[in-house]
Amino acid sequence: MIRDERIPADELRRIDEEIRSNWSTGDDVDFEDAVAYHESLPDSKRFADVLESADKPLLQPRAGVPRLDDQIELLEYLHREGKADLLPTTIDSYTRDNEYEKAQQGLEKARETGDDTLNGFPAVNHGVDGCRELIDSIDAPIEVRHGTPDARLLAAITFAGGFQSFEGGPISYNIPYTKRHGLEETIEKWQFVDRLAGAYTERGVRINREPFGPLTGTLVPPSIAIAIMIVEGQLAATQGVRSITLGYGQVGNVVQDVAALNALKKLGNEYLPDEVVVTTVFHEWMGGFPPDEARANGVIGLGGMTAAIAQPDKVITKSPQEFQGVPTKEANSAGLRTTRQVIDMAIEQKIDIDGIAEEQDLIERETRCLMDTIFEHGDGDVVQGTIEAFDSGALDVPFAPSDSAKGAVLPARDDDGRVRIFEWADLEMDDDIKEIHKARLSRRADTEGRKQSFRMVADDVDAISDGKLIGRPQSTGDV
Amino acid sequence: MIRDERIPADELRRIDEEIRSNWSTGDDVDFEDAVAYHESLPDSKRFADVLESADKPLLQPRAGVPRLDDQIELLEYLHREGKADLLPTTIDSYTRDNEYEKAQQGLEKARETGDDTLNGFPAVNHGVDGCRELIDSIDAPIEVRHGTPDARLLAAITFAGGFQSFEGGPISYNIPYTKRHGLEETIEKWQFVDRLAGAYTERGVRINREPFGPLTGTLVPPSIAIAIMIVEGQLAATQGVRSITLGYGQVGNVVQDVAALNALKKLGNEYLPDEVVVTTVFHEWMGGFPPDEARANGVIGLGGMTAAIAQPDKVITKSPQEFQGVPTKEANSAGLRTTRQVIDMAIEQKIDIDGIAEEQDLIERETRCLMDTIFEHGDGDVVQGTIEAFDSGALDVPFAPSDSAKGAVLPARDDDGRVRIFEWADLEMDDDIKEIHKARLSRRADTEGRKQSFRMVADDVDAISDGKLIGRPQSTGDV
Amino acid sequence: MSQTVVLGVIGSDAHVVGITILEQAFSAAGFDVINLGVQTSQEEFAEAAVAHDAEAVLVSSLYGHAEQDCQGFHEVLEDAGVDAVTYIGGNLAVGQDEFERTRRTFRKLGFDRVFDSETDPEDAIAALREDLQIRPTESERATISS
Amino acid sequence: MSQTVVLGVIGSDAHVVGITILEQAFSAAGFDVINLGVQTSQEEFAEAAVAHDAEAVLVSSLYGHAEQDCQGFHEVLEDAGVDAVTYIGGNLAVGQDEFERTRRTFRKLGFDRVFDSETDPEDAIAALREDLQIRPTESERATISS
Ligand code: B12
Ligand code: B12
Repeated sequence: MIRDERIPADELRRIDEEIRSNWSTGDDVDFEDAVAYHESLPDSKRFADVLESADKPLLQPRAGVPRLDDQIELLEYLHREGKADLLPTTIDSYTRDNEYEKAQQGLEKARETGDDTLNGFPAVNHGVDGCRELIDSIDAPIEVRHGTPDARLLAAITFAGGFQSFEGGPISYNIPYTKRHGLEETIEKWQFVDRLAGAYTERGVRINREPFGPLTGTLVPPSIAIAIMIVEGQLAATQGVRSITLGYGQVGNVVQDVAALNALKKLGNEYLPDEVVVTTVFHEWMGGFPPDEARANGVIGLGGMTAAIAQPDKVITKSPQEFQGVPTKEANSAGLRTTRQVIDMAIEQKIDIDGIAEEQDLIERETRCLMDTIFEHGDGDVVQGTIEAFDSGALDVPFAPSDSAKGAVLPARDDDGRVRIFEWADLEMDDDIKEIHKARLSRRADTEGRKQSFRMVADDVDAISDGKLIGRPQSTGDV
Repeated sequence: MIRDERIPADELRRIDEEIRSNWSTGDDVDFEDAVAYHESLPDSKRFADVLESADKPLLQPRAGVPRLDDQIELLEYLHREGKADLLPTTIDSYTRDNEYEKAQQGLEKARETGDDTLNGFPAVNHGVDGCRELIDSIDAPIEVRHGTPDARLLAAITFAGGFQSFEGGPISYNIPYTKRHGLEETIEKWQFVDRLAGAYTERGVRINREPFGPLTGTLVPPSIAIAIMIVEGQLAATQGVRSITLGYGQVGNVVQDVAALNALKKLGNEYLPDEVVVTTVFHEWMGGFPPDEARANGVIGLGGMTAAIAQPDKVITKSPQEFQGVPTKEANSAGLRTTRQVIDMAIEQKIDIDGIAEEQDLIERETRCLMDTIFEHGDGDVVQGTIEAFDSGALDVPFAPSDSAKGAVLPARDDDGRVRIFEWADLEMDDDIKEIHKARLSRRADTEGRKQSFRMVADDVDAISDGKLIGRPQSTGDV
Repeated sequence: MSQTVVLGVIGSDAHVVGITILEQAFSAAGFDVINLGVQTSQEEFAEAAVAHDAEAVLVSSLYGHAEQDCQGFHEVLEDAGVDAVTYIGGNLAVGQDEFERTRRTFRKLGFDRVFDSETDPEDAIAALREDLQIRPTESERATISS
Repeated sequence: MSQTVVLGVIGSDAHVVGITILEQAFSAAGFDVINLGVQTSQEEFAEAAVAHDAEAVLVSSLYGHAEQDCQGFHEVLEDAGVDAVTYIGGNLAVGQDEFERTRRTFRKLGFDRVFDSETDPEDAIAALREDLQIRPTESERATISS
């Protein structure tokens, strides 16, 4: 039975060898050589150090294209023109499915025709040397961003290739990203990823790990996201990771977002072992964007403003083309610069909003309920607890496509635009907290003169792309 | 000696005839016919009613091109694509100088070559019929926006032409806009404009008047702007105006901006007679913009956010091309939609920021000092008081190009980014208030480890276009 | 008579929110919706269409791999004996593509209608109602094809 | 030896902030600055240049009418006997114009250098230092032109 225990060294080696045989480039991985390569990198490329020592929120976009030279050009552009502080390399979907053969075809097609049919950078296919060429070319830290349930080979190759930060986790890259992977399976696979990061860490190469906070990106109640962040942080810490960046996706209500980021930081530090350096990342609105670049800039502006107030360590920016498709490099840079301008104009201002402490308190209480139920479900073991809690529905994520989560919990905004839980299903929560949510939602229902229903949820899903925060019924609007 | 007294009816008629002879189109003005025309307009074109009955901030861009058909097309576009609630017609600079002959040449050149060398719509040259064609074509209220010291003929023609809102005032369209016009002269001329608006008002056609709040647009301390707004409101009220929109230009510090808008509304209602309906307009940042559309969108985003919190009745939007030149209609619409998105996402949220009441209190006290000195300078007459107070420097505007103001007062931001007064010159102010400013500015100087100097002012002037709010010395920034 | 539509997200795409909304909208409009969820293979679409005698197969794709994922889809349907209206919708191309080009691509692949991600569910419902009405009945079709 | 520059905003343009900054920067750089302020006519520039024997005339324009305002400016200067370096800077065209086109327009009107509104005052100062050094002295010029 899988538990929250560190993978023994010999087991680490065994799995390592096994997974490296999954694709030809796996052969090129050599741990000692990799450590030496990391040691040769200048300070400006050491992800954890750069992030942890920053004195204002660092900005990072998303970006990945199939060909190496294009990826270099893209990252150079985002660094130079977008003034990105941290850079990403987003991996294509075939690699995420471990379909390296299909990724290879896509890559070759891209090389021959110049047509990009892959939606990201197939790092496994590029191999250790390809990755290092990328790392060598860019004078900034670069993170691997993906969405891969079984990211073991990807981790082995990209760590050896010089990447010092790796997004994802067994829950956050399972529940929102895939239908059929069991949680037990992804936890096992991510224990390896974390253990490998831990092995580098032991050798002084601190690989930063970043659980994916936004989950399904769609009206995720803060406490659910925070609980999952803490669990993934704990799992990573057990395997020896010492630099962990906990994530959170903007819901759009400033008070709730600031409260959530505060709670994330506080609870992260509280639940994770002292030897872990905890940082936070704020994702600009991860749900549906307006089909209009000008309006999208408004959404980005609100994100920047929230970041200026909450001051997370890092912000993942969106581009004004988010709705449409993968953004051009110009649009991606524009999203960075718009965010930078808002943050830099607002960050020196003292902006203390009423009610943040109260909301933070609520979020913390909710998160503790969820953490308690996880520990109880696992008799003190967080791995078993997570599996059992998802199984029973005591832990759940709204809009989860995965068979491993009930996906039965439904969120809706209250009259102030804060995300509350409308349908609890089996989610574990103290009754008095449920009452608070209920009261808030019924106030909204009163305002709108309609019953709480899935229609309200659907309206909220569309609201931001329709230009509002709260999905009010069309009929009441008289403008 | 000119005083704050209503122009008698016969005098109104005399001046009206006189100024209408200044250009051929003046002949076509007929007051009775104009009143009938206004009465024929649908509710959707009644500026004061639309503005005063709105339940959220209405958006208005700036826009003016020389040719009538182009102006119609432009306004239709801004209404349709930008979703502007209120429309503008910005007048060209020759008209502002009463150089109707030059404006005529520019208009003819535009008609012949299609090349727009005029920077606005020469409404006097278009005459009553041209204006009415514009009013007839657009299904929204339209305001005349200009910057004309002597706007008498412009008012006569545009009022008769169906416009129901007219920006400007004797101080706000003198001090920031022109070097050589005496204040006594512009007050006299604007008394006519207001009296004419009052004459329409008496007949049930409420012409909305909007003093230009941002003044020089560059770090204007709120109390100076508010005092001038109140004075212009009083002058307009005396002449019979009953719908007055007091303006304020964003300084970029959210607390100060919200406090200032609150103070503007409160003091406006307090100082102006009860029969006047007072509304407020917030101008998005009126100083130098970043030379980059993406960053400009950040500035606009902060403006929208401030508007969502302060909830003025109207917002004048900027476009991402503000730095460069007169914006394309697409960019102008984009500025509107970005602002709309931010406002609509944030306006239903309860965002109460600490310290607003305190800052508002300071602004109110400062404004009262200035109002008191104006009344004292004029022995109770606001016209004489204004002239004398500007003359003595007791009332002053930073960066004023006019010979009628000392332009000796200098602003600088404090450590929180709020605009304070660095050089008081002869500005009248209670000593304890001066002490507050001094303390705030010296805290900033300490932070920066430099002396207060004009260099600080210059750095602040450039700060927003350089991507920050506060003009910190380059050397301290280590990023 | 209530008509059956099969709905799912094709390939390894996991964007579920869109089909959740579509499921609700088509159900509310009176259709029987068989929601296969995300990451549905071509074969699963075909099997479900056969099993439920579906009038329409609604394919969703958001992540940018729709073109590859749909290669040969209509042959698979045909081989399984599925003769249903086929729609595809969502975000169908990688990057900032012009939609008309995209539409042509997917029409060529065999889809009866192609929708972009700005599509209001009501529009798709209206289109389907129209398409299902103008389609010949089973027996008519037998006559024509014989 | 401190050199004199005449500075002003031409036409009916009232944008004063830019020249306020420029005045300060040129003074700090050691020039004697005669700031004529906003809304300065061609004749006022010429008179001031003569009166102060200026080495350079710096014209600013922000509001978009620069081209009309500068027609014949160099003839006016010449008629007054002014022989100074002439610069123009600011926002020189109405609308979203391409700067190179603008530069050509104003070079043709006779300006020695044309600056856009992104110009850092330091750049203008550096340019002026360069231009004033390479300029022949009064007597040399007399020799050349005779
Ligand atoms: C939320 C989201 C996510 C969430 C999804 C959670 C989940 N499991 O559902 C997360 C964060 C996990 C995610 C992951 C990824 N995403 Co995503 N995501 C989005 C986002 C922001 C919103 C999608 C959404 O929920 N919209 C709301 C719903 C209601 O609208 P909708 O999905 O468009 O569906 C409506 C219409 O399209 C239409 N419709 C849809 N299908 C059909 C079918 C028919 C027949 C009809 C008639 C109509 C129709 O009707 C629906 C209801 O109104 C979009 C961008 C956007 N639109 O703003 C990107 C976006 C779709 N994602 C994108 C990408 C690239 C990815 C990733 C590959 C990237 C990554 N770095 O991880 C992964 C893919 C993972 C995978 N295996 O699928 C790209 C796709 C690019 C492209 N097509 O060119 C987008 C456009 C973002 C971008 N600009 O880059 N994403
Ligand atoms: C503040 C401002 C105003 C204030 C001016 C107050 C005052 N009296 O100074 C107010 C609100 C009154 C105003 C009015 C108008 N304005 Co105005 N204004 C601006 C704004 C926002 C900032 C200008 C500024 O102060 N910048 C800060 C200073 C430090 O920078 P600067 O002026 O650019 O100067 C620097 C450089 O350009 C350069 N430079 C300037 N001159 C020279 C000369 C030389 C030789 C050199 C080397 C360098 C140089 O160095 C300077 C110092 O760094 C600009 C847009 C922008 N830039 O963001 C519009 C802008 C200049 N205004 C514009 C317009 C159209 C007007 C009006 C006609 C519009 C109206 N509806 O009222 C009126 C004109 C009134 C008049 N008679 O002049 C347009 C000009 C359009 C064009 N050229 O195509 C602009 C670009 C806005 C826009 N996008 O539409 N404005």
